[in-house]
Amino acid sequence: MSTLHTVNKSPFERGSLASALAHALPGDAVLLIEDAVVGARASAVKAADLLEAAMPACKLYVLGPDLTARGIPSTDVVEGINIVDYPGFVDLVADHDKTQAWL
Amino acid sequence: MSTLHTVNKSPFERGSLASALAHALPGDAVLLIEDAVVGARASAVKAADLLEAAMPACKLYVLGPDLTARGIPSTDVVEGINIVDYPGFVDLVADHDKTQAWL
Amino acid sequence: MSDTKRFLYVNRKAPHGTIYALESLEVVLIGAAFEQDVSLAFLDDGVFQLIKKQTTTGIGVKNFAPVYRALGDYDVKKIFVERESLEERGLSEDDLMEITHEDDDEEDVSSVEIVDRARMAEIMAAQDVILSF
Amino acid sequence: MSDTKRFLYVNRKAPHGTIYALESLEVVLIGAAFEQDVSLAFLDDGVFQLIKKQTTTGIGVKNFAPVYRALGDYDVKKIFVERESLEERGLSEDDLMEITHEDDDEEDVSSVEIVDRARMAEIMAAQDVILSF
Amino acid sequence: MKIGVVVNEGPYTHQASDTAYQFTKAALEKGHEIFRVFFYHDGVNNATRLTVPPQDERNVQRNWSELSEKYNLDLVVCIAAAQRRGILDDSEAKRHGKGDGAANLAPGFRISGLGQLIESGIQADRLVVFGD
Amino acid sequence: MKIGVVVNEGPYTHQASDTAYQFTKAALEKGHEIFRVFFYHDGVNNATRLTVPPQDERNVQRNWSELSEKYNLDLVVCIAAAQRRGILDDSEAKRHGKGDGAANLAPGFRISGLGQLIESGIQADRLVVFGD
Repeated sequence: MSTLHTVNKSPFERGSLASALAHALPGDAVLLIEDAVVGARASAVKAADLLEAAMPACKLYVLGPDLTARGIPSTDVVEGINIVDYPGFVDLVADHDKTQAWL
Repeated sequence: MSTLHTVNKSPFERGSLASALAHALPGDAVLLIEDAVVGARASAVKAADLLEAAMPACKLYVLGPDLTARGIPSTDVVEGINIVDYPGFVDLVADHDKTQAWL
Repeated sequence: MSDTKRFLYVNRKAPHGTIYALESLEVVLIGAAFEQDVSLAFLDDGVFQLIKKQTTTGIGVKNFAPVYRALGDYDVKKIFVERESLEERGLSEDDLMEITHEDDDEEDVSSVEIVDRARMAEIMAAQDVILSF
Repeated sequence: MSDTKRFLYVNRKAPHGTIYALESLEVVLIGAAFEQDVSLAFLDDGVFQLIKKQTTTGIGVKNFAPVYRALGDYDVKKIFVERESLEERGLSEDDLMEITHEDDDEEDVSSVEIVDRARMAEIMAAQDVILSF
Repeated sequence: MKIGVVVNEGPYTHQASDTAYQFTKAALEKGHEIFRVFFYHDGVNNATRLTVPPQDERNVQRNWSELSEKYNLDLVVCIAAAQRRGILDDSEAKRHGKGDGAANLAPGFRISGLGQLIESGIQADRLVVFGD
Repeated sequence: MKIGVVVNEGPYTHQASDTAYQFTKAALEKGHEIFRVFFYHDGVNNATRLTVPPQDERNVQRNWSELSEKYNLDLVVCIAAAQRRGILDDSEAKRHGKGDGAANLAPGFRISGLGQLIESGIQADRLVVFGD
């Protein structure tokens, strides 16, 4: 039973990313969408550390259109995080047994 | 020029209380309302430390009706924080040169 | 294949400042009629929803806290509260309202189980449907 | 007594995930017609509003970022960005879009000033009216 | 003292509107003048006359409308924010072809521009903002 | 695969509704079945036909209505949440005496009970929630 966790808030202002990562189990995936994508930047060391610690037990993803909207180049995304588009988001939902939104 | 800062979010989930306290100047007042009142509990040590460090430079207040709504007894409020009601909130607004909401 | 699914309602938000806690509870009550395997999880600021003696007269909004105590009547018997979330907020089980249901011998037993974070993660993982608000 | 007041618009929220940044900017543009002493403050996640090269086509929402660059035309010349907020997010002045206005000699000069937290607190304290969204 | 109030969130979902109401009521009862209550962002949703809250809950819109009537309070809804969210008065509903009777602005509220918010800041001695 | 979608926030203020729309559209284009889109909390505000967004912005309500028409998508608005926030269909508007023409529910949406959300959870293979 694998879970896709979605997080949509900036880790600099909210605790939802930390909480999601603390509850994700090996084999789960975590997808950053909306304002949460600002946490995927490699140059944001504190958030990047949090994400790197979660890998490789969990697979991490970030929604590309949300990165582009916020002016974050793919070159500045933490290594190991996969960038997906909306169809990719749909595939992630289909590929995991359930989805949990960390609102 | 004194300022009344209002904070309305829980310090356990948001950064607004920390940010408000980091920008309040001596002589300013900080009023906790709505969900922010959960941070005024003496038994919540981490948040209480943050508030105690801000005193006595700043005066701290908490909105009583919001405490009662959340089941927090006045005996569990950090020492030195004054409990006010809505008319007291109005007085605080009148007594300071301006109000800044940390939304 | 059985039509019974494991439903988990996840509550992570403080009450009264926003309506999520109240409207989440409304889903739980309606959902009870569907005879699924229902659990409730309270973690992060969601633990404040279960604090004793909430009285909202002063802020003029509806007090829905008593509804939690009636959950047993709706056959909602599994309420999980995360220990670390309580501790980080300086709360203990004594600060929470008592929520009970009748067991098979018609004895009132507590519906609330305090679980640690690792156990909460397992509980979440074991569900079919997770609703968060 | 003069009718001119010092107005500060405080921006603490990330753009696009919520509408606050866009609608805050709409107030600034309308407010410019009132000839008050206007400043903008960007701190906490608000600094993300000024990041270069935002392109919102992919998420289907309006891209208002270019409007910041036009603020000079509205006589909005004082834009303060908090250094600590940038640093905590691994950002530097180079990541921010260039926003300029014409000085008295019709030279384009930067409207953006990076200030530390202590200075930001002083700037806030010196205002008559603070609008936050 | 002359106080301006700003409400940035809609009814029920956020406590902001309730807190703003309690604050405004207390200020009026203390004899202060409320220069204006300005509704912005989702705050415009406080002004719909179509809400039908449960019997055992407060009626946020009616609270504001009644306060407005009692104290001749100026309740202003931002036109740009209102159009985005579907709050229209008679002339707006007509202008945008929404049909007869479609206007949903509640009694006591009026729709106007953002300039009214700036004016609050200029004219009032204090401006107090309630939001998320 | 059969997917249920839940939208907990209103249009424009939060990106949730936009993300849900892009997700739903992508799922349909990939050939998945969307069992239902359920609008709860402020999400019910996506269903007002009275919005008049600026010309250079997307029309969130129309996006949903058009997607519903193209794919025969079931867009369900929670009745309890809708009544709190002033979203009414013809029969609700009549029942509560809001006057002729007051109904503001947009084409393609229907109002129903919370049971429809639970049913989504039971019937769909996946349930995806978008909110604040």
